[in-house]
Amino acid sequence: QGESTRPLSQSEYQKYGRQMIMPEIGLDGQLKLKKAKVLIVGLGGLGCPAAAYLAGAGVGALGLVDDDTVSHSNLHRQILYVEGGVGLSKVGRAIHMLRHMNSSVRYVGYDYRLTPEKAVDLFRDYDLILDCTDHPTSRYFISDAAVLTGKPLIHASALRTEGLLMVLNNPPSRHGNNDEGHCYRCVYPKPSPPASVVTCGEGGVLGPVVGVMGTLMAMEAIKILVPTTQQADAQVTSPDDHQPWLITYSAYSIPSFRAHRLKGKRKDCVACSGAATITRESLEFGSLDYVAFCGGRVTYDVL
Amino acid sequence: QGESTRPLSQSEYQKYGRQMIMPEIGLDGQLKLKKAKVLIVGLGGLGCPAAAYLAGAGVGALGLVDDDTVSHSNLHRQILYVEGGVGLSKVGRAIHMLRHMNSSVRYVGYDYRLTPEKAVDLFRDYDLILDCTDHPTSRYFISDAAVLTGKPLIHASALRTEGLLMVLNNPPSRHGNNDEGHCYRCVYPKPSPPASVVTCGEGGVLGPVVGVMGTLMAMEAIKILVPTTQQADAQVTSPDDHQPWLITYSAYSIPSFRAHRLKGKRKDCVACSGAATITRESLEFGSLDYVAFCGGRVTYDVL
Amino acid sequence: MSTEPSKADVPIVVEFTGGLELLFSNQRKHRLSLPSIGEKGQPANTAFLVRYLCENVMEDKRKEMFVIDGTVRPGILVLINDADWELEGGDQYELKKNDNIIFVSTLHGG
Amino acid sequence: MSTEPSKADVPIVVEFTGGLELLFSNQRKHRLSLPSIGEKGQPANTAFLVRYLCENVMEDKRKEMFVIDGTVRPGILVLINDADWELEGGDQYELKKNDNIIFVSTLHGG
Ligand SMILES: [Zn+2]
Ligand SMILES: [Zn+2]
Repeated sequence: QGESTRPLSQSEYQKYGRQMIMPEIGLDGQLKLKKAKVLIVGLGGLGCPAAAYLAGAGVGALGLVDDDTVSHSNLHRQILYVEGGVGLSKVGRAIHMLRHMNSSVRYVGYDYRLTPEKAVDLFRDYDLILDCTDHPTSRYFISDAAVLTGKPLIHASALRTEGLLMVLNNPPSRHGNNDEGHCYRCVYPKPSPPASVVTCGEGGVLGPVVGVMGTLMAMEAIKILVPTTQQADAQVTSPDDHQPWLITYSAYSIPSFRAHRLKGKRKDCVACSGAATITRESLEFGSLDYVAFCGGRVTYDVL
Repeated sequence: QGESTRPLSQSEYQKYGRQMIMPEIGLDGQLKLKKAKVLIVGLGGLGCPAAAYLAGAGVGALGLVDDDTVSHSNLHRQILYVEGGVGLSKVGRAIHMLRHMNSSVRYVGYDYRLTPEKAVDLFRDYDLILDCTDHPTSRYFISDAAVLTGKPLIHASALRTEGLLMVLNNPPSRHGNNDEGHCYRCVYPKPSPPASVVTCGEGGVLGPVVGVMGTLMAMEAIKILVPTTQQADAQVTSPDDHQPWLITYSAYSIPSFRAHRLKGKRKDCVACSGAATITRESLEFGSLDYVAFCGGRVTYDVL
Repeated sequence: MSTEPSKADVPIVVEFTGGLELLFSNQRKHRLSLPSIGEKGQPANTAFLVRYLCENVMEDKRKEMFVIDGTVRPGILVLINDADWELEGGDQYELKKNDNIIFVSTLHGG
Repeated sequence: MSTEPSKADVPIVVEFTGGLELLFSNQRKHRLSLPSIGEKGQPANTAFLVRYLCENVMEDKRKEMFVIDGTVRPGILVLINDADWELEGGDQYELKKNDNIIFVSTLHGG
């Protein structure tokens, strides 16, 4: 009974008070956050602020996937790392910092490169996936694994002065109805030609640009983990508002942010429609060759 | 001569490489950043990410003003602080963290509450001011002091699920011409009635909401410190684009970000027009009573 | 309130942000059909809209949180189709079909 | 290129983001007067616009960075007045005066 009357510790009440007094969160929402398990794939310029704000918000568990080590050129935008961490594992350094920021969260590190073979089993343990990676190959198989495991996916990317953000597979489903979330393949059925793919390492990126996108990912995560139907109903007054959106940011343009209406689910999507052909087996046993699909660039780097 | 051929150290080239390869920055822009002195007033939910990304970008000097200490209820959104810092000075803890993130920046702490008397002398030492405070009183005198010292001012605020951002006094001037930057008083000639003023402590705020606004402040700062005329010219193709803007963010609305055109400079502005009556003396010798002007709420807190 | 459009009504969208929505049934976006002629026979301008909102839409009793001295209180920006209303004629701007009017209360948090 | 409007031209705004601007003189926003009749006498639709951009506006030689198999390459979203062109009829959408067409190349950085 002590448990049910004091669902949060006194220190949690102190830590989360400023968000719990909001009608959008409240005690009920805070308990939803505490129960939630969020997986962040990629601990670069997107993953660092996303992890910092989700840890601050008090999610129950934060999974962190990356096989990279911290380098000097990361520091201008990857705000969980310090100069003393250069050369060390990003997962290790991120958890070290996050634990100091909020010790109430359970952090689980995966110090390896995520592959299609590993993705399905890993995603099963989480409620929500954040794709903070840096290459078309990972973008596709993360989306496919999120669809196969029925997990909403927050997708963002950034390069130079620009960023993109989409919420995918929300609500998750593969029946092909119109009110179901679409997937990454619904937006991009075919990958970009390899010659057009530029990474942050090649093209550069401004720290606040990728920082804004990563921080917005944390906000979208909170919105998914704590649905505010009342709030949402009050604001959604036109059918357009149910349409899926793509948010773009362009730091040197006016207006800098734009919301674009997307088509949503494709009836013939190979991943998320009623006619889907992608299966767990095709991911795990390599019959889907993502590298070849994306044009044969073997390496990918997490920014 | 060694100096002129190697204007940056090897470690600086490593740290800033990902932004220096961008045409918007380049070596020339990086040197402008290195020469720049930026003052952040308020080390709360806005000031923390703004400071992190400006330190990462390699500004020469970062001044940090706050008289507060870290509390548990700050941690969910004030990402420079860790649990071990609770009870200690925000300025001290912020500099501790920032120095680990980028030791090449010179950090100057001002562990006091900024007052109208102190603002003019302090602002003189800096090139750009970020208003990250939390009360109408400070909003007004920071704007007045920025006008009096001729410094551009980046103004942002956040509460609950929403945020605002404006660039003020850019370019700085008091002649009342239309191409000069307007000030906070041009937007809000009269303060809000005290009963309508809600602080984050009272109304709450979501971490990513204030985080997004603080990160955008860093982006606007970089744009001011490294003007990219070529880039800007290519993008600005209508007279509307020269109009001053207010950016609003509303986390639960669609579209979440909006840009609104503002009127700009008021011909009769008491602070920044040709008819201005506010002087350095009126700030420093108390003939302008900001507390009374804003309705007599004496305290202000920095979020 | 009744929002049934009559032939002479002007359909507009009114939005409240920055906490002002709390005064209007905690609803941000309102689709209204504003009478095209004000109380005194004048065309439906923004001054009339502000009075109309106070009398017909606002449920909160604290009118002074929205209107002081007959116009929107200090600290509220009025945006007509994303432009400061002072660029558009202020409270004399005559509302047109499908206009979007946003009332933004400034925020002080940080 | 000449952008002098003739009586029959359709004035539109075309924007390029996500790096596509590098193919178009590093200029994001282009105000164009599109001939209202295409090469084959068809109305000026988005398919014609894409060809027109390739032939008259694009300076970069690498056409395949923008067009493959006669339409915009994979990885580029086309937005007509902020909506996915597939909601508006795809490349058969007939352009109207003051339409805003954005070509967004996806980004992969993170
Ligand atoms: Zn799909
Ligand atoms: Zn002024």
